[in-house]
Amino acid sequence: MGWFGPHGGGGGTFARGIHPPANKHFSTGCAIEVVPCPERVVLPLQQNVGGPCTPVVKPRQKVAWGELVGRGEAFVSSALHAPVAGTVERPAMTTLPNGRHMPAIAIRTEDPGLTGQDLWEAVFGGPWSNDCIGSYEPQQIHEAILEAGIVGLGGAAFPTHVKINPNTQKPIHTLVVNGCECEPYLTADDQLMRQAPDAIIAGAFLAGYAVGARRVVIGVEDNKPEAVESLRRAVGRTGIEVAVLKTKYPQGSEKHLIKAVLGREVPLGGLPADVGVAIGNVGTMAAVARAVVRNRPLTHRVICVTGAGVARPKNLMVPIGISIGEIIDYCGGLTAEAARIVAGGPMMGFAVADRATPVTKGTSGITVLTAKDIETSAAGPCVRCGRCVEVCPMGLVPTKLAQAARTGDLRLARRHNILACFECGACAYSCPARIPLVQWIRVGKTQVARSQGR
Amino acid sequence: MIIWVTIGLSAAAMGTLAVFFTSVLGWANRAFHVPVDPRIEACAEALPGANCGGCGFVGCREYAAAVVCDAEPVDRCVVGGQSCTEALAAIMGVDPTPSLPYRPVVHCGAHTADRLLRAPYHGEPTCAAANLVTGVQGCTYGCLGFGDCQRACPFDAIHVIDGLATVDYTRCVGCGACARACPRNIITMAPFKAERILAVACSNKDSGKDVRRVCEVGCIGCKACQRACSLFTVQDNLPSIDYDAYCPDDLGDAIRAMEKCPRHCIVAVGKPSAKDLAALGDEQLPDVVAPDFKTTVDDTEWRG
Amino acid sequence: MNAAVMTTDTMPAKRPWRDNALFQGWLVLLLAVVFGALLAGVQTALGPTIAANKRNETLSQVPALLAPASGAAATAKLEIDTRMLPVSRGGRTAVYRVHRARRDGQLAGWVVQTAGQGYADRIEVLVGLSPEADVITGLFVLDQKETPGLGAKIATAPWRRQFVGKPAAAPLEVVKGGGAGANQIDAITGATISSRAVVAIVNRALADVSSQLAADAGKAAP
Amino acid sequence: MTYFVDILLIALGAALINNFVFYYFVGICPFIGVSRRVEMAFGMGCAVTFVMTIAAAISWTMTRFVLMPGAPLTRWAAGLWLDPQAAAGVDLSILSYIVYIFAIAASVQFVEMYLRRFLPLLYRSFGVFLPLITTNCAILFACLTIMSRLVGVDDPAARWDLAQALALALFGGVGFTLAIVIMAGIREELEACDVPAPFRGVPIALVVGGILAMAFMGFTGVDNGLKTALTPPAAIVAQAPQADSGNGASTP
Amino acid sequence: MSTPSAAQRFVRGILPENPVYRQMLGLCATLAVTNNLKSAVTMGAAVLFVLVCANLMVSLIRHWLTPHLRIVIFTLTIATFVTVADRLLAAFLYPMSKALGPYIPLIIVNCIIICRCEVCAAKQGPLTAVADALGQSLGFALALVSLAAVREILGTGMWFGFRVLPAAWPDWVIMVLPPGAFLTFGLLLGLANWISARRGGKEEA
Amino acid sequence: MKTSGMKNKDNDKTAAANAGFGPALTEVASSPHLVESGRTTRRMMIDVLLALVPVAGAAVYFFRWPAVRQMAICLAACLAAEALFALMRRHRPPLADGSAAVTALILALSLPVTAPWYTAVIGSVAAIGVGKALFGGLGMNLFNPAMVGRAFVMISFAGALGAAGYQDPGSSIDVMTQATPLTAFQQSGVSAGLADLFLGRTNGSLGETSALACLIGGLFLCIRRSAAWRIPAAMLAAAGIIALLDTGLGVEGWTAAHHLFSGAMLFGAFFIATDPVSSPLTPLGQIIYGAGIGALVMVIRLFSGYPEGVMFAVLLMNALTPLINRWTIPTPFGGQ
Repeated sequence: MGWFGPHGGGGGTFARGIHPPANKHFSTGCAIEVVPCPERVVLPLQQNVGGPCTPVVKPRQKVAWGELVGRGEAFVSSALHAPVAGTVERPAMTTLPNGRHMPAIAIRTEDPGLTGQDLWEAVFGGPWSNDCIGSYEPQQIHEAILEAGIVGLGGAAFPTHVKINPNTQKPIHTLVVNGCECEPYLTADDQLMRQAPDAIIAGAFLAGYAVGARRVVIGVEDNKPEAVESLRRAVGRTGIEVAVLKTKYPQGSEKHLIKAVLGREVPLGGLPADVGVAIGNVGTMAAVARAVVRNRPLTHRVICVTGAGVARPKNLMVPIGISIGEIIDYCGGLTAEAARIVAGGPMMGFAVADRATPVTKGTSGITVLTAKDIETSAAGPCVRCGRCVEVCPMGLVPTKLAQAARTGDLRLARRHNILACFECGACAYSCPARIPLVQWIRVGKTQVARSQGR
Repeated sequence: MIIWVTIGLSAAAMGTLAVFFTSVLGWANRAFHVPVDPRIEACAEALPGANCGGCGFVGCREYAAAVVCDAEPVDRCVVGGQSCTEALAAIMGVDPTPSLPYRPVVHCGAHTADRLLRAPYHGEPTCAAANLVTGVQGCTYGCLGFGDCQRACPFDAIHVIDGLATVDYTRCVGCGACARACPRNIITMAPFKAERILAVACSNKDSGKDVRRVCEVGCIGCKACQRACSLFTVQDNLPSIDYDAYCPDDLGDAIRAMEKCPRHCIVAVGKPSAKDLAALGDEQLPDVVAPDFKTTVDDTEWRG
Repeated sequence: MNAAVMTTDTMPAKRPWRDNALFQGWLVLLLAVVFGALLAGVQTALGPTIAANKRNETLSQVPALLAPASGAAATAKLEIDTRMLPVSRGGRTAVYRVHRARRDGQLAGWVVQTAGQGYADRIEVLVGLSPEADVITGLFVLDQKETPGLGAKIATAPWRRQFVGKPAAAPLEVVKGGGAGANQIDAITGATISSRAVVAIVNRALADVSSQLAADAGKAAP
Repeated sequence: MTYFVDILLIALGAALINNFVFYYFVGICPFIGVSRRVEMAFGMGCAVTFVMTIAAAISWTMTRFVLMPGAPLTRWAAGLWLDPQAAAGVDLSILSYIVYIFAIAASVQFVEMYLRRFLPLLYRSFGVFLPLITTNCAILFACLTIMSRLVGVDDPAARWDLAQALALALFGGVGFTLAIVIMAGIREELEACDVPAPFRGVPIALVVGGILAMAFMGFTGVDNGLKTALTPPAAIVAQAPQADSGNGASTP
Repeated sequence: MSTPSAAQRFVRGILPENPVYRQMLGLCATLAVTNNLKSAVTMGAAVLFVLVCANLMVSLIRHWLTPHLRIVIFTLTIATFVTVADRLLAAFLYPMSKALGPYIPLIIVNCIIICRCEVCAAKQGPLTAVADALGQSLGFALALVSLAAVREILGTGMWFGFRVLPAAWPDWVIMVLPPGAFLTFGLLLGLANWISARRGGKEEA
Repeated sequence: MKTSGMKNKDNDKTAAANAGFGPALTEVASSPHLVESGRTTRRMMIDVLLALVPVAGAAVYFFRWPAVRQMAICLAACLAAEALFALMRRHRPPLADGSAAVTALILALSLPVTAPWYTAVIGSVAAIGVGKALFGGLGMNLFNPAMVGRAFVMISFAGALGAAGYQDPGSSIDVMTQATPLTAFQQSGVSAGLADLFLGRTNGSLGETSALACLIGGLFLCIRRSAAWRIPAAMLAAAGIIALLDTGLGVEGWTAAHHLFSGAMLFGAFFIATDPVSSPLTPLGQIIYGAGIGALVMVIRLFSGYPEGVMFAVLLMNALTPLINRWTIPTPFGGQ
């Protein structure tokens, strides 16, 4: 692998995609605040892609801060730790924003433990000495990640120990760190890069070392100059590169980020490892550093509460399991125009109607949109203008996929590679007829999955 | 003279042609002989040809082939009914096993006003689409009421009435299209041993507290029915009826259980014809309610 | 449609002669022979009528295509005989069907049957010529599939009438609007191609046959 | 040269300009009936093309040597009883329809049995359409067209030879395949359209057929123009006129 | 399943089982010869002749039909009668014969006839077969006439060659051309479906 | 026996009330939750109408009042037909989406100014009825409705609308006394001046004469992305190449430029071929489609009896669109 210049041959961008208004101004200047400890946290047993974890605590049992409450037993599953010290309540059911309905461990807080600045220091605060990092063995790093229950914090929550695994069959030459945060509105990663660059760099270094990468590149979009600046300062002598990419949605998709940074295309249906790349979010990298260096599990994360529908937009560090309602209350509640609450960014997040919905490891933000933001005009007929084809970053034909789903034509769906769609929403965003293409494609995917299951 | 020659030649030409083609085809018939079971043809003729898919095959012909080649039971055709079964049985030389009428049962009893935590939903008004969005209503098990079953029914026998899919048993022929269409799998095909049978009108497996939070009428898993009658087994906070042991003539306990239920979740449904009363058999119980609630995003590797 | 039945029609192999395809098909053979004979009979019975119909279709047009006879000859019956006129041209031989009309033994004119590509499909025309084959005396379109309402107007009398009296020697030409010249034909509005096609067909036929016909007329006259 | 232009024009005419389906209305039943799926339509088109070519070859041969007035075989057979002059006049053309349909039916059946036995894969892809082809008018129509270019053509040079007959059949089949595949493509698309209930199925297919027929009218006269463009100016003069047809009975 | 009687067969062919509007049979001829009423009527008559003769013939020999040669015999019979009809037309109605051109011989492959032979004549007696043939061919003729009536009057302003509409009527030439055939038939078929759906709906209600 | 469970209202309602986000419930929907504002189907139609303004303006300038009359008739007839067919299906007439107006204008601009009033009416009804309503309305019409309507009347009333119909020797409007440039060239080899062709001082269908106006409107459409630029580009390129092959590089007489600027080539390229509904979705498909139209136009112009072939070419390629879409499924990201 040679040196391909600042962008490593990727040209800093990828084909197609869209440029939605960024709207990051709501929270872009807000430094990360630490939310006071909630009275109760609800920890869904499955917050990640893959299998659920098995609870190891019983009702009325006392748990300490950071104690293991659920063990990930399957290969693709991760552990769960208590973000507060308290008593375990009766098992409860919870429905996650993505529709998953599952049991959860509820803990009533008794001892808030660290709070405020102390907590921040414990989680992200320096110093992160880059010199002693080399003393960890790859296997050791991997185990620390496994034990800390780290999952991808960008949104999909794929267990990180599966990705950052020194024993993978496929040789990894590059670790790409995702600092794009291409979703409109969200600024959590941006703030994290500005405020805790050292943790990110340390984590990236560790993860890169663990997978045996010879190169570590952090990809950041060019609309976050402060973050780039702060990272560049923190890089120091580590040799980690910071690639500035052209702002475009969905740059944060791992396949498109690899294309933008390295100029390589992950094969259809393949994984980044197929082209020798491992990838992780900046938040994940910080969590890796914390787990390896400080032996602290993943109990808190940074989220962004933003949008015109929330009174005081903020970037927050919150314990996992806090309810969305509480976070919104902390930010001054909803404004009168608030119309839709979205867990995640507005492009790929899920609308939430229940304030008790907990924040999970994968929740990167809460966006509260107003009636003005969400245009609720009824869907019209498709006029086949081809806009969706022009913007689809995967090079699919979304309107045909939607048609296939509507008519239940699975052959058509397969012919058009429906499973390649990762639901970024670029098509539905640009559709002049306001057809909920993504929703139809999801319906089509379930049809395909069902037919394959049979 | 020329007339007779013309007539003669015509006849001769035709004769030659006929001899030629008959012998060639006769030879080909033998030389290229491929054995095909004539019973497939016969079965296909006996089937109604509606291609409704009620038997679980793509069309009548496929079912005919399956009956002959894969020894599929002959009683699968719901449209053709008894006469069709008998015809197939005659062709196949088997006893026509009496076919128990399977009819759909909607395992949800909540009407619009009973469903709590409903949020205004903006999107495609179909159950399949709405099922992929959280928060349309609090209950993740219950009927969404967008009528996918109604659209799927070829016999106009199921309708969404006040937010709940309701089967019109006078029209229903039991093809199962609604059960296949329901994305939440709350419609199952139940063996109707009598004109009316008892069924559980809820699918929610959560604990009573969680159910009360989302529904005015849903089952709270109190086990009152189980205590009153052995037909009922409560598992995962939800009773199921053992239809194998279900005897329509002896329902004393079951009716008591029905009256005991504090949420009135056990209901009597159906109106099959009288002739089916006699038709009993040891049919296997269909799986009762297996909510399959999972979005495809679960498998997506990246978001946001 | 009967293939499945046909190939599966398994027959007992006990009586080989019964398995013979010919024996199986006795009805086919019988019917074939009977029908063959029947049809030949029909042909014999109707053939002459049909042939006459076909001939009449052409011949009935012949009188109208000839120059009107004057005086006593007008009442005389036309005798028409038909022959094939081979014309050698550029190495290939073309065959024209030519009808010779005589009144009282006097040569009354010629009718040449010819055809060529029109706008949509073939156009078949009859061209009437004076006995000396130097003047066109009439034109009739036997068959055409030109656009109805446009090109199909070549079959209308007013347009065809333009040809009457035009010299056969010089090639005709198509003009738009007017068409006053001695060898000019006015095109049908909006159907120039069809008009040209007819004129081209006529021109070619005349170029091929007029000299021969003139020679024949000369031979016949004395 | 002109001969090849001729063949080219026959081919082009059969495939596009005077498309069997849109211009002559033959083969409408499968055009409407077997055009729901592109794969099926293509299979049907291939089967028709195949059978049409075989049937054209048989019918050309039969017509040329047996059926047409003065055909050599007939003349020889009749000559056994009649004098040569009368023998030449023996006309078996009345048998042509029967012979054609016989040839079509037999070849369809033969091909079907052959495929079923030896090429089961091919049979599965288009063998199921073969029985339908017996009653496909496109094939009989091709035979009839070939007959009309043989029987009753006065000028022996203008009679079609086997190559011309095969060109017509092959490209007529190609034109049919084109039409039915286009139709199938459109009908697959129509499934997603909100067609008014009474018009679903066959009626809308017919309307589409009408629009297609309008579109194909654009090709009218292309053969003419191409002929002019492709024939060297000298050859136009030298070209024999197409002698008339129609008055079949009498020969020189 | 009871076998329909002769009268039933006759009545059914005309409307309830109309070969064109209901069974979608014989579409080639339907589209090709309906640009004027004269051709349509002639075609109807020719089909009537062939269908009656063929049905009668097949019905008479139905006991000797062997399965694998059944279709061949039908085809042979039909082709013979079509040839007869063709020659009769050429002899006595030469202009119509010329106008209909190849569509008379194409009656051989008209699915209506082979379908009736198969469905009715091969199973029932001569009387029923003839009644069925009459009914079906009247139904066919009716369909042809309905189509031709629309096409001829719009396309030329005439019926049977006599001017019906005023001379100022601008002829819709497309109606006598192939596209007009498809469009008119498509629209008429839709209309027929609509009417029957409405009637069916009323009966049910 | 009771048929259904009685509703039980006396349970814990307070928990339920507290669970949502206050009385004004926030709504739920599938992602994405944003849409590109200002881009709607209606807006696209308005773009087309705007782009047609220069073309219509040129038509009015060169053909005077008859042009206005023609457009008015078509607009009225199309809107009435759209409303009628919608009401027949018991739908609300979708007149506001502007698609019927677009069809009407394109139809009006593609007819000769001499067209009798009934041809415009019949064309409009055929366009909306056969071309659109039968297929299910906007977005379902597999063929360009305006071209269906035009083909219907062009074939029906070939006498009034055919090549000869354009010319009206007695007209007081200058350009109308000449034959259309293509007809004049095809029949008598006379070629029009390039400047006249470019500006529009020639006879022809209302909208097609002024190449300049078509270019202005067309470029506006392409820049607004209301039309796929690939289609006109491919169409003009294909037609231009064939025209070059045909005419050689001759400077005199009829050149490739004449081919491009004459007839409905530009009007068709920018306004007819780009109808999104009836053209392919995929980029490669759009190029094939455009090139196909260009090639067919040239084939028809050069070889067939018709002087112009845009209408037939568009309809033919419309017919192929489903197949093109099928054969040009793009390779997905990372696919082979």
